[in-house]
Amino acid sequence: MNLDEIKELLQALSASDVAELELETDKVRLHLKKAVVFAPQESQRNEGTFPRPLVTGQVLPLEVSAAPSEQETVIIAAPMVGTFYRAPAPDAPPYVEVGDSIEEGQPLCIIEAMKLMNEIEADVAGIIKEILVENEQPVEYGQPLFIVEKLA
Amino acid sequence: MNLDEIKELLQALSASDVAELELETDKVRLHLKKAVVFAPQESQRNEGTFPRPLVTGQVLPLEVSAAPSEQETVIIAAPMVGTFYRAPAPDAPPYVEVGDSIEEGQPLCIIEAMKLMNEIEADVAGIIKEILVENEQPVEYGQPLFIVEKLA
Amino acid sequence: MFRKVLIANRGEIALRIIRACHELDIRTVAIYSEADANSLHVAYADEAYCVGPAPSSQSYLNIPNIISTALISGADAIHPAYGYLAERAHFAEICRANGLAFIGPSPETIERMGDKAAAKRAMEEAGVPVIPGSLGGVESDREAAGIAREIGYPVIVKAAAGGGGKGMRVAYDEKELLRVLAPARAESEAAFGSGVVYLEKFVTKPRHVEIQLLVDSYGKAVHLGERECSLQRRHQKLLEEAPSPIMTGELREAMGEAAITGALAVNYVNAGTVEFLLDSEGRYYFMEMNTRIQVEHPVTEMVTGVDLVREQLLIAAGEPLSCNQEDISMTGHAIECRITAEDPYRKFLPCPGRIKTYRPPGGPGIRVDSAAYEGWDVTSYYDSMFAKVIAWAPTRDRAINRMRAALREFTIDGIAHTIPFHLEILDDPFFRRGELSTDFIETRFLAKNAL
Amino acid sequence: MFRKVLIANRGEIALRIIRACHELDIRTVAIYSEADANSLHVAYADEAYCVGPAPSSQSYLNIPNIISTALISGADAIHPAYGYLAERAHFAEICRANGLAFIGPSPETIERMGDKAAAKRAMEEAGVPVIPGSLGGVESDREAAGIAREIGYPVIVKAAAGGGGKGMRVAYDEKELLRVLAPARAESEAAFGSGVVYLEKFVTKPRHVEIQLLVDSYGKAVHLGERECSLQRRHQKLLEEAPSPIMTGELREAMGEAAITGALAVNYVNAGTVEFLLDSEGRYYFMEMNTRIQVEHPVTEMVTGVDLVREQLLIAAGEPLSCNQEDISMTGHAIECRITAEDPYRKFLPCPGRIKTYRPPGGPGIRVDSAAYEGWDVTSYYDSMFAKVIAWAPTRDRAINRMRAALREFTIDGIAHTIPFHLEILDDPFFRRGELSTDFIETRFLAKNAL
Repeated sequence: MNLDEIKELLQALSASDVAELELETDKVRLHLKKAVVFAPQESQRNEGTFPRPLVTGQVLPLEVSAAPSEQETVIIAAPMVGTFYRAPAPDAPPYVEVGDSIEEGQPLCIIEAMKLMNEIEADVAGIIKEILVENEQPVEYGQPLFIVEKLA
Repeated sequence: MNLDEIKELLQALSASDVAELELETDKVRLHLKKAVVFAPQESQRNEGTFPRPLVTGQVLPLEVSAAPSEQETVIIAAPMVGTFYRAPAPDAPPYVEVGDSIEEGQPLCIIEAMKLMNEIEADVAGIIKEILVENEQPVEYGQPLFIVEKLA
Repeated sequence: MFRKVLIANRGEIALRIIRACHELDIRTVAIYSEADANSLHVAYADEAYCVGPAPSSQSYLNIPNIISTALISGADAIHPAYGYLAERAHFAEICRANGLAFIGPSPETIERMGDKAAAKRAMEEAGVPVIPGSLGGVESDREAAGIAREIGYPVIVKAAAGGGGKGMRVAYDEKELLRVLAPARAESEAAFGSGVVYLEKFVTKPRHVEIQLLVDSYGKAVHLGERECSLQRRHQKLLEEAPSPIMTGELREAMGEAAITGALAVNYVNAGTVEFLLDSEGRYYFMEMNTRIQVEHPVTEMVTGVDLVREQLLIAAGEPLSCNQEDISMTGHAIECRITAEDPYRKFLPCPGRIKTYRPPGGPGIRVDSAAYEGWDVTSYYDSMFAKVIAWAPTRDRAINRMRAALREFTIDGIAHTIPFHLEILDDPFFRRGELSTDFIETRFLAKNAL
Repeated sequence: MFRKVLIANRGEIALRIIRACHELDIRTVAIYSEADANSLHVAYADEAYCVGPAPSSQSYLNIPNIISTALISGADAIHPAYGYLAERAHFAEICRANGLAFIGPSPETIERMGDKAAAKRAMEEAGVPVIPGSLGGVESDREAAGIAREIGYPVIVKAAAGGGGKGMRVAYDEKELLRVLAPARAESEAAFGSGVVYLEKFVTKPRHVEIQLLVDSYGKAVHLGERECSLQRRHQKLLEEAPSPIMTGELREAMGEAAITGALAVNYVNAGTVEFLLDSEGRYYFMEMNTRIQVEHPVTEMVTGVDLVREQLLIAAGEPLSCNQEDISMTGHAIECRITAEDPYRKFLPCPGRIKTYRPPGGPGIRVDSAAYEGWDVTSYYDSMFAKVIAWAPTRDRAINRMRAALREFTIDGIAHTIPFHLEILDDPFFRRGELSTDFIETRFLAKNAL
């Protein structure tokens, strides 16, 4: 690796959205790290007065706890506004508990909306790591309900 | 890797968005890290709608052209609002011309304010490099009048 | 009075309703799409719930999620504002079925006034002037000529099956009418697969003048005078004012009376607007009725001092109107400019983006109804209007000057917007003289300026 | 009319005057100190010139530089606004000597009304009620008792040489008066080196009620009703309203007449304000006259619809008043809250700094007069007031609610400010009932809240 190659890499990194580059060969080890990447204004603003929105869709990769484990962790979020029920009936046992293995298509909970009971099904297979909502709690669209460790 | 190569890398890093560079070969280990330099928000704002103010006092170090020369260049600014005259009378020769040597206390121009003629004196010794204002032009407080190369 | 109201809308009008509620000590529930999480209506409401992803069809039009939010949050009423669900009879019905007060007229009234032909018939029966014309398609040239003689020239020939200018012909006398009928039929046939055409009186250089009404649940109605809304581009209002520069006290009384008569005939309740076409001779014709609050309601508020959204809430809560017709008067003149994220110099191309600098105007007589702030993103999902500036002054000339000063002050960087266009209108000599018509912007103003 | 006006001021009032000028198509010249280069008055004026460094004494009070700027820029008039040079007769005189119209009364009138004793004498001679008292120091106990009997109890004994409470004693009857005279003299002697004291009638729980006047150069005067300004902290007004909650039509007419009489007696011209103390029995006493536009002028504008700064410009340009007393009426109720960069929870400590978030309120009945914007620095050089919010509504209760909603909306991050304090006042039951007096904030409100 010569100087021009490093300079090229510097430029390429600058122009990219990548924050850090580590290169190791038998002859050379190169580590490049970018200055603060994200728009500082943005992050500041979001810390402020506004509630932080829960972003999009039903299944989200959970970035916070991604590091320690090899498994991918996903969130299952509410697809509608309504009241969350863990069980199909008041005296029935809950659909799932923490630690349960789940399959794709397996019912996980009910969301009652406009007097209709909507069974919410898993769209991944995995293990329930956390249940984020209490029984009978109202949920809004996109609200995280379950953290699931996806099967590899 | 010689000095020139490192200097080249330094420049390349400066020009890039990259903050940190670590290079290790069998012969050399190089670690470059950028300081947090400027607040980007700040500079953006000042480029905007508002007129850039001329900052403070009567004598200012002129930063823009400081690099090439060893001499310090200063600005002599208007200490009051008024009309700028280069000469003591309409038919008299100007107090100073570009290239003239000036001494501390030497009159450089007149600013007429409320029908009073105020002689403006140099408060540094040096050489007039530039006269920034036309004869009979109105000047505001703090407006640069002369660029003077200060005597060392 | 309601304890908690859900506002089924976004943007400046959601803020407007939140303000009216808070003044009445009513708690507010905002709904929002994922794209609107950083919007002011979310920040200013007492509670806010996400009801769906960015597309309106899945969020602001998502009736199940909106109703669920209302029920779960314990709201006792829903304010639909304008657009979205405001004129969907179906939604008003679902509110009723779920024990939620719908802040607007009954589903039956909404449905009736939403069907333009049925609305026209209802008004005609009530004695409100409508544009004269054939009741249905005209069969023969002879029939057409007969009807034209009855309603008077000029007349316009329109395709019964279509719209958008296709198949339309204007005739100023019988000779011309007989000449244009055949090509109109052919064009209609080609465009819509049906050659049936009908006749209507052609109103030349009409003004769009509308009457604001308030009707309580006990059948008491007042009108709050007119708004002049002739300045439109592609049927989108750009600038509205009250009063109309050509209004007389007599004409206002007549139009107000007509509007009230029509509204009572269809059992109208709550705030509503009857839109009229007004011709150069002072003849007015019912166009349609808007069964909701309107974008341009502030100009009426500025000249009458009446808070229309407050009145909506009071009426929906069953309160009788507190004012009589003789209590209402118009003082001074108000103008509204709608500021949209469109580039007037590029055919009003929508220009979503981040607002980098945002400094609204202030001072005497200036009202700003806006959902924007510095750092806010105008998204491409929703309507491009993000602010309304309203200027009041004792006279029209002074209101125009005040608006001009305010718009020059209004600093918006980061996106293109329509303020430069409004400034051109405000300086237009015809506008200054109040010589307006619905084709003003497109045929005269845009043509002249070649925007 | 003037072609170009120089505004010898900064902040919100400079913007206010720029707005009035632009509405009248008058060009504007701003002046600014080096600390204000990024201020809105610099951005909004047609021209702007730096007149000195940050300290006011060298910039906004720098008469030679200000006059030079006016002459060089070709201004034909100077508007001094309030504070700074507004009530300096000397400055008005220099304007006159330089052929510049001074937008305010004559130097002679400013000087006369600036000398508080001379002003009181002039008013008394004109028949305007002033606070009764001894004309000078009282020599003996007997003389004091005689004067007290004449003016009626309670009376206040004051040090002739000083102020600030030292040597002051209130007496509710003769026995008490004879007891307090000696200690008052001793305290005065100790504090000011003179034991001379004088007597004045003591007004208990007085209100500060002021009358707004407009007088043209031809001696025609109208009053625009009163403003209630009792809510003060250390003689700084915090919140003002119009009308006063205890005003009657009769009392307004009497006070308005008195104010006009006084103003005409000193040849007053332009907008001016006569401040009265009003006691609980409806007796009013002249305090002083402000020979300028006032901070709280917007509440009068909101209820009368009259643009006071515009009238100032017209009067200074020699126009006769266009309205008569009977044309002026007060509609609804207006409240102004002064927002300052002070921390109400730390003894109103000034808190200069950068405003990180700035989102002013909007909507019906809300007016914002502000010099602030997002990213602007509130400096420690100048007055801490950076915004005024004015709320209008048909009734006082609704105006209070509207103000409350607006202040809750108003988002200012980065500096401490007085909005939380205003919100507490707005919810105070005594304030709600309109039970106000000049000691309201300090003796009752601050004590209760232990701020």
